[in-house]
Amino acid sequence: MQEPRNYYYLLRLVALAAVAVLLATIIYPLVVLILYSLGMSFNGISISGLAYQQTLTDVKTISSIYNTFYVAGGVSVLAIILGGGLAWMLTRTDLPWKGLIRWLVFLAFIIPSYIMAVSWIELLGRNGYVNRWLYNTWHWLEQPIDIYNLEGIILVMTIHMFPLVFLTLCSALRMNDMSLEKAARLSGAGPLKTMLTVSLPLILPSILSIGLLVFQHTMACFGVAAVIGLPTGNYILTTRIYSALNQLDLPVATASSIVLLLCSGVVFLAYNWSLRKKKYINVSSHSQPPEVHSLGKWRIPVVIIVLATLSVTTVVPLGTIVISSFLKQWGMDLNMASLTLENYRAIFANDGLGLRAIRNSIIFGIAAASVASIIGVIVAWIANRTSVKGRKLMEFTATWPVAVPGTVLAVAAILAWINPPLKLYGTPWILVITYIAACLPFAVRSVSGPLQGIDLSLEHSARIAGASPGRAFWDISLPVITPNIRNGWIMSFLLVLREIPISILLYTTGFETIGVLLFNMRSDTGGLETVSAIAVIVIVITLIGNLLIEKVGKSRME
Amino acid sequence: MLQAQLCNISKRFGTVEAVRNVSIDIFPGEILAIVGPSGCGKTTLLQIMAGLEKLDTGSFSVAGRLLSVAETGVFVPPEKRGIAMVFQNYALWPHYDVFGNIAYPLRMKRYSRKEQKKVVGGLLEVVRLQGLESRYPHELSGGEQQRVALARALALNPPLLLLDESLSNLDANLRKEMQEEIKRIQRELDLTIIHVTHDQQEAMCISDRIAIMNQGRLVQVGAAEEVYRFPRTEFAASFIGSSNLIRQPKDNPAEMNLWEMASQRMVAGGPEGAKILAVRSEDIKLNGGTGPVTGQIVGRSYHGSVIDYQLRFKDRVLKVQTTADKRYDPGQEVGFTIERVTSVCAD
Amino acid sequence: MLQAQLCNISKRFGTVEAVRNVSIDIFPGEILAIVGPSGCGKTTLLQIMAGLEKLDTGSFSVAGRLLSVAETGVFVPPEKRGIAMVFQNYALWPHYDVFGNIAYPLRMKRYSRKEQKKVVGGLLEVVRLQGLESRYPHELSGGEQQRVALARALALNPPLLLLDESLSNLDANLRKEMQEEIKRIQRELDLTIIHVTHDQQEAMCISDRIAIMNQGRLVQVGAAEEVYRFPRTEFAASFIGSSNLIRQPKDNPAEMNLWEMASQRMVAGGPEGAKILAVRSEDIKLNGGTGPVTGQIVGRSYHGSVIDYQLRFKDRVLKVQTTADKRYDPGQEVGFTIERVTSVCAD
Amino acid sequence: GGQENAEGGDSQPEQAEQGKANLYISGPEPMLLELEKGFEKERGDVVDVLHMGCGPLAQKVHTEAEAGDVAADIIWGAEPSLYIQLQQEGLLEQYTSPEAANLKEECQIGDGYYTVCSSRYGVIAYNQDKVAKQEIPNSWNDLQEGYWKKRLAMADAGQSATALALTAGLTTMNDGKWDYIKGLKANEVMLTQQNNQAVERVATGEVDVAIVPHDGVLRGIKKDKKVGVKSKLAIAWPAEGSISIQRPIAIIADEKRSDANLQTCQQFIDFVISPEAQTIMNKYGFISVRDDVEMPAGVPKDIKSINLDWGKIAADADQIRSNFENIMLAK
Ligand SMILES: Nc1ncnc2c1ncn2[C@@H]1O[C@H](COP(=O)(O)OP(=O)(O)OP(=O)(O)O)[C@@H](O)[C@H]1O
Ligand SMILES: Nc1ncnc2c1ncn2[C@@H]1O[C@H](COP(=O)(O)OP(=O)(O)OP(=O)(O)O)[C@@H](O)[C@H]1O
Ligand SMILES: [Mg+2]
Ligand SMILES: [Mg+2]
Repeated sequence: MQEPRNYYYLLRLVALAAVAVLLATIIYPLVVLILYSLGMSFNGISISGLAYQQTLTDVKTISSIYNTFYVAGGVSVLAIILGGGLAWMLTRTDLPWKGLIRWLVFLAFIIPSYIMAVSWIELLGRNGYVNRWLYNTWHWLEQPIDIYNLEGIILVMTIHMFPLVFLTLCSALRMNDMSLEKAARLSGAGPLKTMLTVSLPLILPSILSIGLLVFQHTMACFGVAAVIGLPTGNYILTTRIYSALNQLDLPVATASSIVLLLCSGVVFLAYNWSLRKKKYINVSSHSQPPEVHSLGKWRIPVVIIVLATLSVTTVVPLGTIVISSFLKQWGMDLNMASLTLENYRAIFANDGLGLRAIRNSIIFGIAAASVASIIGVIVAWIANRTSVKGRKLMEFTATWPVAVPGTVLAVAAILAWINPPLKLYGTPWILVITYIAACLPFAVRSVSGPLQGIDLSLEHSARIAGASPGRAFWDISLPVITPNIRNGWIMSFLLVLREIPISILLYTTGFETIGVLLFNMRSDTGGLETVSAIAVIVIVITLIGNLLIEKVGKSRME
Repeated sequence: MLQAQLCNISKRFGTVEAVRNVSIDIFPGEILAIVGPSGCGKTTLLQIMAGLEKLDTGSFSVAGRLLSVAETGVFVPPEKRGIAMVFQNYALWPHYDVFGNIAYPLRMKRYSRKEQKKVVGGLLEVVRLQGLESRYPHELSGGEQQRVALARALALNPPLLLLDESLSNLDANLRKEMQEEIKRIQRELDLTIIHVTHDQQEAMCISDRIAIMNQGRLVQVGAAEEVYRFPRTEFAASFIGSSNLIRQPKDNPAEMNLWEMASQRMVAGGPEGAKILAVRSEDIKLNGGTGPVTGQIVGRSYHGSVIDYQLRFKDRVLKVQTTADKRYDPGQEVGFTIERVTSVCAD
Repeated sequence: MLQAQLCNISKRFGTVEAVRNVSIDIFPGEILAIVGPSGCGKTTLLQIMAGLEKLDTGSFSVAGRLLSVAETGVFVPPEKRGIAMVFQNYALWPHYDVFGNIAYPLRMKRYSRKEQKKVVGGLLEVVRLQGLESRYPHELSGGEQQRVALARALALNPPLLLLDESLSNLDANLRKEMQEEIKRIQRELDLTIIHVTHDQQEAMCISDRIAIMNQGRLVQVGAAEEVYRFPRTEFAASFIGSSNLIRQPKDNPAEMNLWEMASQRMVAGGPEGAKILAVRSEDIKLNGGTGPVTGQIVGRSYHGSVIDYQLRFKDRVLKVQTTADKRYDPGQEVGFTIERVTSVCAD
Repeated sequence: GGQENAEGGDSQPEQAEQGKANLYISGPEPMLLELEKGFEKERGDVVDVLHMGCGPLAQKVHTEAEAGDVAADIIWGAEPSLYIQLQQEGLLEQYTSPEAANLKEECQIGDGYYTVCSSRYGVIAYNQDKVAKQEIPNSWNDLQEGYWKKRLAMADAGQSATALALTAGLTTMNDGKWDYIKGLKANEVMLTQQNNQAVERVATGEVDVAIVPHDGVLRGIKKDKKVGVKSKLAIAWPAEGSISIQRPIAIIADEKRSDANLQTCQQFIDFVISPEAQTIMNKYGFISVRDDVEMPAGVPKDIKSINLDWGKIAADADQIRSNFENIMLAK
């Protein structure tokens, strides 16, 4: 009798290496965090749910959990509607100026959320243009429009997040097998009905996957909530976490973060449940490339609406940033006298600190985004192409960093890596590791959905043709999801470029990053104009990065 | 009144001329079979009719209503045409179960849930898939998928139904049953059906007329018997059935003899002065070793009810089909006669 | 030495028993056709052999090497089996062009670019797709896609080749050519081929043996003629060819008469004491209106070389096939005789 | 602190390496760079400075303490309450600088566990374009008037320790009653995460006045002056007095600390409260702890200061924050 043989040493090795990286960057800090939240400190071992008790018995926490779900849910739904709708229009209709629209959306994506919030306040705030106009022209009561509420957070976060959805769904829709949509048309469904019943449901894994990411990211993101929710006491769970952090109440902060994580875990379960039985195959042997519907007489009105929306969401904030970065003072009238290069000079003046920070961030960004993309693909592969037990749990675990505030992630990293023999704290490595952790959710989420849409028989036929599982994946599925990997990479890169809490808590001398620079400029009351200048630099770097990555993607396809 | 009219339709993909100048009139309530070699443009033609491809030239109308006109740009979108189609690759929606797939067209027409259940139940019976309502396409065999696709197309009782090799993955018995069901439904509801198939038996037995295409062109349209008995071109003769083509001989002795034998058996109605004669393989009779003309058996293949022989006569190999009870062995010399010349090619 | 051995193989999907306890020995260099109704487990069986599905019980070995064993968990992955397969849905890679698709197995074997070109060129010739190298699958017709899938599977000259209805979307002529090519390649390279098909003609003429499956079970394996002439079960008799089954009569007068007529024509070799007789439709002879037993023509369908009649005899309708030159009209009374009883079912 | 030095080149002599001190500092970047340069002018590269805000500084040190190994040798920034907490945890090394005697009286606190090295004043910042001269709030109580409804900002006491201190100051002024804060809430005070954001809000005109530490406002004004535009920002010095928030510096306790290292640390503290360093800080708007150094430009000489009981604030922090949040969250 023949003994069962083990095949694929190399594949196993790669998978093991990925799992090892995952263990180090993701799972170990999470375990530390959980233990810590349970009261297990390094000094003594005692398990208690005290922190949880404190967290959950606080009425403020409960209401903030409600707010969190409201905001994150609202943002996810709206971002999916907005991003999905726009993606559909760009891939399925003969809308003019698609290139321009795509660029505008991409730009909206790289505008830092903090700046985005500030420019929306400038528009809709108490002293905002709209309110002033309404008051001056129509003599409406003072400040008829109020942005400082949960809906305001939803508005700004939606505008900040929908490009993410858009980018992912664009590539997913482009993968869709056209003949399935044609079959719907023939069955009597019009273009819109077809979109709603076939095109979008077919890419449900991608929608839900990226929706989940948006949900978690919104939950954990504090920047916008701090600017728009906090002013009027609209607390979300993250507000409470930061409050606890600020109070140096780490147990409660970590326990609240775990609660936050569990909240998104519920959403993850719902995600898996909704995909449990059906198959959403949109790439198969018979796949036909997308074709566009004619919008007919709607073509011009629609493009005007789209461009108008995008100018509000992108052009205005972007213009504000770029112009402000050359202004002597935020909000000044624009004329030759008010222009200056001082803001940029200030960034580069600090003993070369500015340049160093930019260089470091680019290097860290490239490294972290690349490692995360690779690991992300492997994680998605394990979760969707193998039958390993607990693979779904692993997928979720790999995305936990996005579900907690950056500061908590940094705290977890400190706790995890400060004591010998695992002492990386104080070296740049901890920064890299934590960046990788922060990027992984983006990398995983952007490929995990699309991967589920590829007909397995395509890989099967490659296996028959003599390819190992890894090779089959590499040759067959990977090229299909390359655009998604690219999206994930850019998201990750961008994340590192403007990430603040991790940078500020974990950096060491000589390894300053743009985040450090940004934070110091801000707390230094350098004014929003300096912040804008940094944002412009980030935007320019990202655009260059995107161009490069597109080139790389193209040459890989060749 | 004409049910459907294809008028000078052409379509190219880049440099490939998939359909060239095809015109057919389709009568109401008829089943028209389209046959032709792989890649000759059958699917493209159906897609043009369904409104899934725009045409380059010509026009397509149903019941007098222009649906696609190349010149004026008239184009009625697929969902407004009232045409159903079974795709060659089925195009089942992976995210709907069998019920969902079949009920989809009904949902689009706002049938109530109860009505949907009833109609789908009936269709499942027609395609013999009772009990599989809640399976998803990936949980079905190829033939089952194909039948779901068929049921989906039948759901709306479309006045015009396009079938693209829709029975190709079914076994002979089931195929026959499906043919009968399609024919029954067609008769009951007076549907018009255009049926692309590679199965000539199928084409001949369920269709009222057969259209033969080649390289994007329409070669011949006519009733089954007409097409079989009087192919109008060499291509039609060789494509339908199994034929021995005999060319007007120049100096080839085999051709010369055959031509002579065949000409005596010309059916009336064939044009005179033809240069090529077609002799169906079943129209050559073998008579065990004797006879004025003999050939040598060089090949044999068993087909159940019939046997195909390859018979060498001088330097030609003829295809001969006999009933299964006549058995000759390879190498054997047998006499043969030409019983009938199917037709004379106009070419 | 056996080439391939399937041993008590079973496979279930949830509650569906797709394959039940199938055992077949496949000899080296043979072509085995598998036929059976839609959904009977043919594809599943091929996938088990290819290593794309694990089996629930039993084992599969090739040339003495165990490839899958349910009990011990031995499982050789697909790429290590040296088995090629053409998928029922083709499974072409949409992002590779025709060349890329066909050359992929060669790339896996590290053929040089030049060698790839040469081999692919040859294969394209075999499947008649010269000049389409740089098209993508969605730019091909259904039949062309199918041939690409076939070429890809042939690229490796696999010792064992599995074909899953791989000629179903080709027209009759092309199909015949492909059959001949496959047969030629098989002979030249001494391949073993397992060929799932719904085309009985195809099964009979290219295969050495035919395996009939039903509901996941193997019903009968044997040479074409054996299976046709001596079906071992009622199912086999009715599935292959077109048969009239005559049951041992109880009190039905039609059955009684037929049984009598048929029993006189028993072919030697059929088991005695059978309860069901099978009479092939081509084995009933019609003789224009006279004869001791007459029936009424109630249906006719034209098939080119043959005509199928439905003949009512008392309360039964018999399937009768005649050559195309014998023409009767519906309603006509014709005499008939049973020429031969194909076999007696063991059932 | 046994932190390995990431940048540690092999060329550095072992001795110098051991003597190198790790500083966690919050404050304006240019000021810190200037101070670092000043300190290292004669001594060479003996300190590694990590710049961060007050919040991150507290979080970083606290987290490190939780993990059992504070990597910093010196921390500088935030408020005394943090230091009191750290002192209670036994994390601070006692050191009384010879210079300490020269400090103002109110700054001689901390028992040598920490040394106050500058202070800031909680004041009212306003937007000159939007607040007419006669309306400038000259008293804390002015802000209670309905006139300022929706025109008022401050940092959230839950998010900023400085704001917590300000809150404590504002309540102490009112005999520990929370009516003042309730009054702010009634005026729909706009909360921000950090103090500088409150300044930003005033500068952009989103609100007209804000309760903030003065130094950020001064730096904003200075910057505008530097680029040559009229600043919108201005400070109103409340008549009751400005709330004094001291910024301490301290050495982290470490038994394994080398003498060289300790020496560097002590020297750094000496340096920070030396006239030289104090003058530098002065430029960035910080109030000196020495009498022999002048008030920064823009700060009235005769300023009245309200001093806080840091011990009490440290002890009551939870309560203060909770009260604050309860008031602000009430609908
Ligand atoms: N998108 C395309 N681009 C280029 N050529 C195409 C495209 N689609 C189809 N063709 C070509 O057009 C021709 C007609 O294709 P069509 O699918 O209509 O053939 P068919 O008659 O249905 O063949 P089959 O019987 O094999 O399905 C084929 O030669 C095919 O290669
Ligand atoms: N994943 C699955 N889940 C449930 N049932 C399945 C699944 N896959 C196949 N089946 C069922 O198993 C049976 C055998 O399927 P298989 O594909 O082997 O049939 P087949 O003989 O190839 O049929 P066809 O000729 O129609 O291709 C079918 O009844 C099918 O419905
Ligand atoms: Mg076709
Ligand atoms: Mg099958």
